[in-house]
Order: sequence, then structure tokens, then C-alpha cells
Amino acid sequence: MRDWATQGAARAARIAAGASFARGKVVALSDLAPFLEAILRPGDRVCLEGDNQKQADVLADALAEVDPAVIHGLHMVQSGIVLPSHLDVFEKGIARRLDYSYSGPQAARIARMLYGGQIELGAVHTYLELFARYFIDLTPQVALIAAVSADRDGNLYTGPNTEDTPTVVEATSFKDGLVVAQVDRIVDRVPRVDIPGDRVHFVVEAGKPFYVEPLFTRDPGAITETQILTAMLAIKGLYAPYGIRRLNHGIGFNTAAIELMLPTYGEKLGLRGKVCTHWALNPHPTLIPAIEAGWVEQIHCFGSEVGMDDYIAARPDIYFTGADGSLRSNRAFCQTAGLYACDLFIGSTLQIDLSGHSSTVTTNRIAGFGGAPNMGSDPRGRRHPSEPWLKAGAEADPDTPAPLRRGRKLVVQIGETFGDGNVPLFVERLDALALAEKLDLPLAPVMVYGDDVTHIVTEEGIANLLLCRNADEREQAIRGVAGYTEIGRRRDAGLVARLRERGVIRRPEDLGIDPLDADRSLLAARSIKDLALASGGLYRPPSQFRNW
Amino acid sequence: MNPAIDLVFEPEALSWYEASARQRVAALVDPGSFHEAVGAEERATSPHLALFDLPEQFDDGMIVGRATLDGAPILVAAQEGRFMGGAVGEVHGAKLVGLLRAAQSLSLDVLILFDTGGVRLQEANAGETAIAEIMRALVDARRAGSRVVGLIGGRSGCYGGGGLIAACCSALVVTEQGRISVTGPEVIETNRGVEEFDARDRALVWRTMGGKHRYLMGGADVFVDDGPGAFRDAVREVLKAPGRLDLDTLDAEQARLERRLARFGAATDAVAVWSALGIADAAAVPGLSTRAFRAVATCRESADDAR
Amino acid sequence: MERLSYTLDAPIPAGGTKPRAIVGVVASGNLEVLLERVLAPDRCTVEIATAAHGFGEVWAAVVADFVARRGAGGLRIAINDGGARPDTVALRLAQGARLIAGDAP
Amino acid sequence: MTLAEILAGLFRGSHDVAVTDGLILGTGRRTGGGLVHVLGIAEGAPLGIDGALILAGRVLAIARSGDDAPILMPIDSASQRMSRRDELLGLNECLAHLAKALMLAEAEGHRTLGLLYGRSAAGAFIATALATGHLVALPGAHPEVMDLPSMARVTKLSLDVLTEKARATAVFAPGLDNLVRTGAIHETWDPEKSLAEQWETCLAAPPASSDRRDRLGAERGGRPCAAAIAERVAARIADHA
Repeated sequence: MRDWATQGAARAARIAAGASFARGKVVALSDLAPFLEAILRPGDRVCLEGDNQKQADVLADALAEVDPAVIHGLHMVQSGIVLPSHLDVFEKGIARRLDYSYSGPQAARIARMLYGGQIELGAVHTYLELFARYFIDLTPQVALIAAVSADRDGNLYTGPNTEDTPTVVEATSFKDGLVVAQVDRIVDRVPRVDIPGDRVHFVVEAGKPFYVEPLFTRDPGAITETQILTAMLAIKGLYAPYGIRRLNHGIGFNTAAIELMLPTYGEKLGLRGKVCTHWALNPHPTLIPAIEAGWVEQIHCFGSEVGMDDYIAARPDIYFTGADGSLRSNRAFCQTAGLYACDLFIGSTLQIDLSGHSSTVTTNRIAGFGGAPNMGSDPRGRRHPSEPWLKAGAEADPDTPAPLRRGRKLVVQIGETFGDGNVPLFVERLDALALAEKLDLPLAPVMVYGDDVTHIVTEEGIANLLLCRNADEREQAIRGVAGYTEIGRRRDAGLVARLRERGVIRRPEDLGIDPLDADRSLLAARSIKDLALASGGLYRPPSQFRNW
Repeated sequence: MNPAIDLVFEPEALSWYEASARQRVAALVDPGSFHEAVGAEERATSPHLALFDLPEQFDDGMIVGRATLDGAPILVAAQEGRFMGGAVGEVHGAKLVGLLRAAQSLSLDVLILFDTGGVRLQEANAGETAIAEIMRALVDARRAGSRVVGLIGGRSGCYGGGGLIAACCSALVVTEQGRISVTGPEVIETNRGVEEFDARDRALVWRTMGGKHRYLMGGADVFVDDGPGAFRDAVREVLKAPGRLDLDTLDAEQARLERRLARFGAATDAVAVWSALGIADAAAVPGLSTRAFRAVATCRESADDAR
Repeated sequence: MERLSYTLDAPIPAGGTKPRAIVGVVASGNLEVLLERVLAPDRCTVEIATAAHGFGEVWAAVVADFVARRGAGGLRIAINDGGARPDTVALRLAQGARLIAGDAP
Repeated sequence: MTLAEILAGLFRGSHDVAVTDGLILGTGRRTGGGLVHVLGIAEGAPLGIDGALILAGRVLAIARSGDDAPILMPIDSASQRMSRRDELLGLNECLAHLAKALMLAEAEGHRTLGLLYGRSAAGAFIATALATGHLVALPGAHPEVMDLPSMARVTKLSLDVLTEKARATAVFAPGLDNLVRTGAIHETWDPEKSLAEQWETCLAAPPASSDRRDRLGAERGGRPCAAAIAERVAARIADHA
């Protein structure tokens, strides 16, 4: 007769092996590597918690210290390849196979290791996609997670950076997997229970907070006049006419400029209360002036942001906060919110081709996807109407009767025609294609597909791809805002002029914008210090962003 | 009421830190009163940068000329901190030498808008010598009765020889962003190691070299907000004092600096210095607004008649 | 340094009467533009010294658009470039034309 | 030459100059018996806040003394002391204070003569030797703003390229000849001849009425523009007066 509880028995065996290193659930920091050798089995699927923000860094370092003769061939299923130790485990043979989502800081090294065959790649996912697979075919046998504090029963307080933890624990613990948490300290009573203790099997006191990258902090001091011009175009040419109230922003300087210009330029246009009221967004410091000026009603966050915790706690009407007063973030929920409950995503990219496909991959850097493809896609399952969604749908498909017409989420790519080092934003062929050939991947790593993109904003103007009726128009609409790049200089001037007459392309002057008005005095804060002052001293920027 | 300006701070339209040298000068003196000497159209560029295949600037990063302030004639020099980090080369330095010599012969006051990383390495010997000439011309002008006021709040700070020139001035006006120092953080780190100075720790950089610390120590005389209006008000204020540089001044400076070493010589960090000054919550100083900072800075060391 | 030089017919004379104007600074990704009113009102020359080599075609396009759209007639324009992007170049040229026309201080 | 050799050459036995912690302090007697104040830096020591204040205090005391004895400032130093403490406590003020003191003493009638006999660099050089009224050097002296390897790092040029460029111009590379050509150093003494005589010749010449270093730089070809630019600026400013 079949044993229907083999997984539970296997977990019990692992717990028993680990218990010899533990007092109750608590494992000493000094025993971490042998402890991991005791609870892991070669070939395990392991989720090492870490995304573009928080990292279970102490557990990651310990995993890289285990003996490859004992533990090898692990299959890592994790959001982020961010710390050097995340790749060390592959170099040492401790891990072999990888399914992941984001690899920003390790983009160059992961590319080298993929080319070198040291990593057997499953796939590069979006966050939400990887989370989904945790519940279907990539369920972890062991999860190594991070929290702020724990009590002796294993109840965890994750603090403002909850992020991926509930999702990882849900998938692991309820499918007979083992959950190990690193915490800064063990306390008698946690400030709030983010993860109930019966889902957590072992806890290690790291004696220091887990690492968090201040990824969403953009220094207003670095925003250029051209970026300000693109922000003026977006506010006046997209946010205002579509009436965008629910939205998500990427992390680039163009969108930071938009955030900083709401209380100045947006106010002058009379848009307060009419746009940008509800957000799926991390606690961007650059949104502080808009919040303080009464623009924002509420924000749900994927994670927190270094230095923003006190400000958030003092603004509970705006943010989601727990009984302890601090932020509650949740990446899976916020990704879902960005996908289904927002009418606009706007973000920057490195390359856009003539079909509107965009990618942040270059041939020697593989940064992964993170959440952008979810934010930057049109959810086919959406059913609730909203004004911008219906308007965009009508522009794309004027002939279908309204009751049967799908709306469209606005997916906007914003950027300058030339990036750092005079590298053009617009290309004939994405580097992602060369990469796919080199690695023999069935799919090129495209961040946002052309058929999801509705608008492209550059300093030359806005291209509304919804209004293009064929591939030729689409190509010329893209060329028509591609500035002095080679793509832009090879435009069909006659067709571009006709597209402009139809409003497919809109120049700054078509919107009543003088590029010479694009001035840094339009920024509600011109420095990180201004942001700290605007927050009433509640925002405490990390040292690397200070000039005081 | 416009909520856009209903914030707890109201910056001036022009940020000194961000402005170019030309913008600063134009906004500082009486409108339209600045007349540049050896302007960009004369193309007095560096004769040495071509050797390094580096781009030139028509004014070599130094603007000098005459202007009026509240109708009174005054001489002005401004460094462009974004061109080669405001570094002093042959032409750049010679323009300031010429201005200071003119100040002495014409008995005029001088404003120097510092923004410099120090000597320009590509013309290091010329730059170093120019610093020495500037200091001598400055001292001569002051001895003859001119007042020379340094204004510090630019991106490149006031480093290297710039720091020495600044300390020769009659008075210094500084913003929080303004840094005054001799050796830059990166150079200290390179020479002495990251344990001595972690150049990436920006909070450390500013509390060691920044405007608030210099003001509290008497290394600067007026602390202002980041805008030309604030600088103008401060210049008016310091120009009320008579110009003076004699042995009494230097004896007073000697006593002032010896007292500083005696009081704070054992401190290893600025926060300890500020505590020793009598500031209760010294660690909070960097985060304070200008108004709040001035309120706690009443216990500062001053350099009145001792610079 | 790469040196480029263009002489163009200018349909729109520069506004105002100022003899000269200067905008911008030479820094990485930035440039200075010196404009001098010394030519016939239907001519414009542009001399460029740039640290970024091999962008002649782009410069030609940016300069041609500028002279076609803004008041540039009568101006001898000299540029020192620290590798600015075309959008920055176009912006500085436009700022220079505005400055010499006297619209801004 | 060593400091001992120099002092012997200048004063024979009649001096009480001592070196403590790299600082030179004392007096000597001229050939005719007149007093000379001697202060400076020895042993390639860096100049920090403490040393600068000691030297400045001594200079100010001399300026107050009422004698008109010359000040000799022998220099063999490193650069300014590079440390967190020095910057925290205002190294720029201490160095500038020393330079001002030297210039004021000169104005009070004390001839100041810098004697560069070893290394010197950057802030230490500016605050001492370059702040004297007349700067002489001995062969073998090695002033520099920054050494070539460091400069190669900062300018991102190879050492070979920099060395090659250094042959074409005096304007950036370290070394005595280059500083002489820029006019920073007025003259180089001949160690084969009597130092005392060369020193007396300096003192016999009338004190310079103005800073002539930029003129020297133009004459010697090390600084082609400085003097002309400075004169042009001063003239234009005066024209508008």
C-alpha cells in the first residue's frame, strides 16, 4: 500500500537532524554551516530568500560554506541573485540548477557563469511568475528566510521589509518543507506576528539586521533637464488626458522627476486629486513632496526603503501599516495589485527595437526581470472598467462595439534617446536576441513585449502606439520619437509628419510645452537633503546619499 | 494657498550648489552690473590641456570682473566647479592673481566664489605656483585695507590650495554643502587606508569637512542657506566690519588656533567636538535645518578679528 | 579632440542685439556654447571641439535642425564639448539662442 | 646636501639650530655676526596642524621682536599631513596661518628666504617655502605636487605616456628644474661655492617690491601665459574703474 505521507516523514527526519544543533528552535550562529549540512540533502530545491531589496545574507554566506562533498547539486529557486555568495554556491558545486527572477548587481558575473556552463539555467522569471511556480512545480524543500526578530516559538517579525517572506513560507511550510529564519535578535515577544511560529522550524540569531539595498532611492540632484522635459510630457500628455489615478512607477530618474514635479508642474496644471492618487509603489523618497502636498491617497508597497521607516510610520493614512505601527509590505500582493488594479505602468529601459520590444539585457550583463514585466503588461484577465482603461481600449480598437471591447492598461516606456556614454536607446535588434542565441534559450529575455507597450516618451515627444494601425505606422511612430539616434535619423519624414497630424506623435510644442522651460527649479526637491527636510526630518537617508 | 510651497522649507529659486559660476555671479551682485575682464570671447584657454587631449573651456573655469553690490563697486572672482573640478591651472590662477593685484591698487573689496578641488594635475606646477601667488596677492590686498570675502557652497567644495586661499580671506560664508579642507577624502583613504578615512561614508565627509562643522569651529564666519540671496545678505553683513590684517590679527589667530587644539585636540570625530562645544544633542546637528542649527550654534568658536 | 566646422544658410536671424552670449560648462556629458553676433544675418557658423570622436553625422543633424528652427542668423557659434548627448547639445543651443535674443538675463 | 652640511656652510659653528620631531628651530650668526632666525622642516616630515602652529608662533614672535633679522627657512618635507584629525581641526587654517605669518614678518622688515634642500610637496610647500619672499634650492632638491605614478592613476594615462609628455613641458611633472622654470623657485645655489656668500648676495639685493614669479615663469618658458593674463586682468579692471 502506498505511503501517502513520505514528505512529512522526510521533513521530520530533517528536523531531527537539525535538532542536534538547536536548543528548541534556536540554532547558534557558529553552528550554521554544519546545521545546514544536517538539514539539507543533495539535489534539494532550496529557496534562499532575497530579492532586489532584502537579503537573508547570513544564511547565504553559511550556505556557501557547506562542504560540497556533503551537499551538492542543489536546485536554487529564488527571487534574487544579488549577493556574491549567491553565485559562490554554484562556483563551489553546492548548487547546480537555477530558477530566478532578478540579478541586477550580479548581472555581469551571472552572464559569465551562464556562458561558462557553471549554472544550469531553468528560466528567468518575473517575481509573480516564480512565486506561482513555488505552488506548482518549483516548491522548495527548504526555505532560508530573513526577519527582524523572532520569539522562542519561531513567531517572526519581518518589520517593514516583509516582501517575499509570506509567499516563500506558505509554499514551503504547507508542502512539508523546512523553514529556517535568520533574525537580528530573539525576543520574548515580537512587535507583531508576520509569520506564525508553527510555519518556522529553526531560527538563528544573526546579531545584525539582514542586508537591505536602497534600490528605490534616486538623488534629485542627478536629474537632468532632459529628464525633466520627458516628465513634463508624461504629466501633461498622458497623466492629464487619460486621468491616471492608479499607477506604478519604475525606478529610473525620469519617473523620479515625475514624482518631484507633481507638487509644482502638476499643481500648475490643476491635476491634484485628479491623477496619481493610488499607487502600487515602494516608499520612494522622491514621492515625499507630493505626499506632503496632499496628492496621494494611498500606497501599497512591494518592500520598504532604507531610511523611510519613520516617515511611513508617521503617515499611516497613506501606507499599509501593522499593529506595531510600521509598514507591512508584500511583494506578491503588490505585484498582483500592479498587474490588475493599476491603469498605468511607466518605466525606463536600455533598448527599444522597431516593434517596441524592450530589454535591459546586454550581451555581457543579464539583470533579470524582477517585477517590471508584470507591471508592464496588459492583464488579459482584467474585467473591471476604469476611465483610462476604457479610453485606451477605444483608441486601440475603435471598431468593436464598446460592451465587447477590452480596455487597455497603459504601458509607457520613458527615456532619453541616448543613454549613458552616448549609447542609443533605440536599436534595430535587441542584444537580448544575441544572448538567446549564445545561450541557446528558446525565449529571448524581453522585458516588455511590443504589443503590451502603448506609449513611448522621449525628449522628442510621445508616440501613441495604440493609434497605429499597422506595423509600418508603428515603426515610423517609434522612429519619430527616436531623436538623433540612427533609428531616428532614418525616419520617413513624410509619414512621421502625417502621424503627427493624427496625434499619433505629439511634440512638446503640440502639447504647449517649451523645452526651454524644462528647468531644475521645477523639482519640488533638488537634493536628498531637501527630501529629508520635506519629510520634517522623518526620512533618514543612508550615508551614501548624503552631502551634509 | 499653494500646497507646492506649503512645505517646511522654501528653497531659493536658484540653488548655489547647482548653479554655474556665471549664474552665481549674476544672481549675487546688482542685476546686470557684472563686467567680466578677459571674458570667454577672448578665448584665454589653457595652453596645456591639449597635450592631454582634454577639452578646454573659454574662461578656463575662472570668471573675474567688476560689479556693484548695493551700488558700491566690488571685484568678483568665481570658479566653475564642474569644469575640471574647478581645479587651478595656469590661466585660471593668473586671472585671480590679476584681480587681487587690481584690488590692492584700486582699494576695492573682493568676493571669491570658491568651487575647487585644488591644483589641476595636468598643469600641477603652474597651479601650485599660482596658489602661492594668489595667497601673496590676497595678503597684500588685505594689508592695504581691502576686504576679501570667500563664498563656499559649490559642488567641488574648497579643497587643496583652495582651502589655504580661503583661510587667507577676511571672512568666509559657507553653506551646509560647502566643504573646506586641504586633503580630500579619497586622497586620505588612498594614502592612509580606509580605517583612517572611509571616503564613501559621506556623512563622515561632511561632518569632518562640511559647512556646519567649519562654522562651529570658527573655520567659517557665516552660515547660510543654499541660495544667492542668502549669500548676498551675508556679504552685506561681513562687509560692515573694517578690513584689517596685521600682527594683532595673526596673534589673535595664533591664540584662536592654539585654543582649538587644546580644547578639541583629543577628539577623533566631529560629534565629539560639537559635544565639547556644549551642544546637547551633537549627533543631531547634521540633520538640523538652518534655523535650528543657528539656534544651537550660539556656543560656536568665532574667528572675529582673528583670521 | 575632434574638431568639426559647419557653415549654414540661416533662415531666421538671431533676435535681440546683444553682441554675445555664453551658456553651459565643459564637463562630462555637458558643453559650453559661445555665440557671437559677427556674421551676416543669413549666415551661421558652428565650430565644435569635442572629446567624443566619431559623431560627425549626429552633430551635423543637430546643428542643421537648430539653424532651421531657431534664430541663429548672424551668429558665429563656438562649442567646447565634454561628450554631451545630442539632446543636451540641442538644449544648450536653444538656450544660447534665447540668451542672445535677450529673453532671459 | 644634508642639513648639517648646509648649516655648517652658512654659519660655520655659530648656530644653535636643532631638529625636533621634524621641525627645525634655532638661530645662526651671519658672516658679519648678525642674527639669523632659522626655522623649517627636516627629515622629509609631513606638516600637520601641530607643526604649523609651532612654526607660525615662532614667526610671529620674531615679527614682534623688534629686530630686523632675516628668517631662513630650510625645507625637506613630505606634503601636508594627510589625516582625519588634521582635517577635522582645520589644517587649511593652520597652514594658511603659517603662510600669512611669514608674509607679515616680511612686511615687518624681516627678509624671508626659503631654502629647499630635499623634498617638498603640495600644502606643506605652499605654506612654507612658497610663502617666503625669496626661494632658493639646492641641486638634488625634489619638489612635487604629485608623483608621476599617482598622477598616472588620476589622469588614467600610462606612466610611459606621462613620462613622454613630461619631456615636452615643465608644467606638470615633478622635479626641481620644472619648478624653477615655472618661476616658483627664484634661483638654484651652487653647492660647490660658499653657501654663506651666496646667502649674503641674496640679502644684499634690495627686497623685491612685488611678486615676480609669474614674470620669471614667462622668461624661463615654464609658464607661458600667467604673467600676461594677470597683467591683462589688472589692466582691464583698472580701465573700468
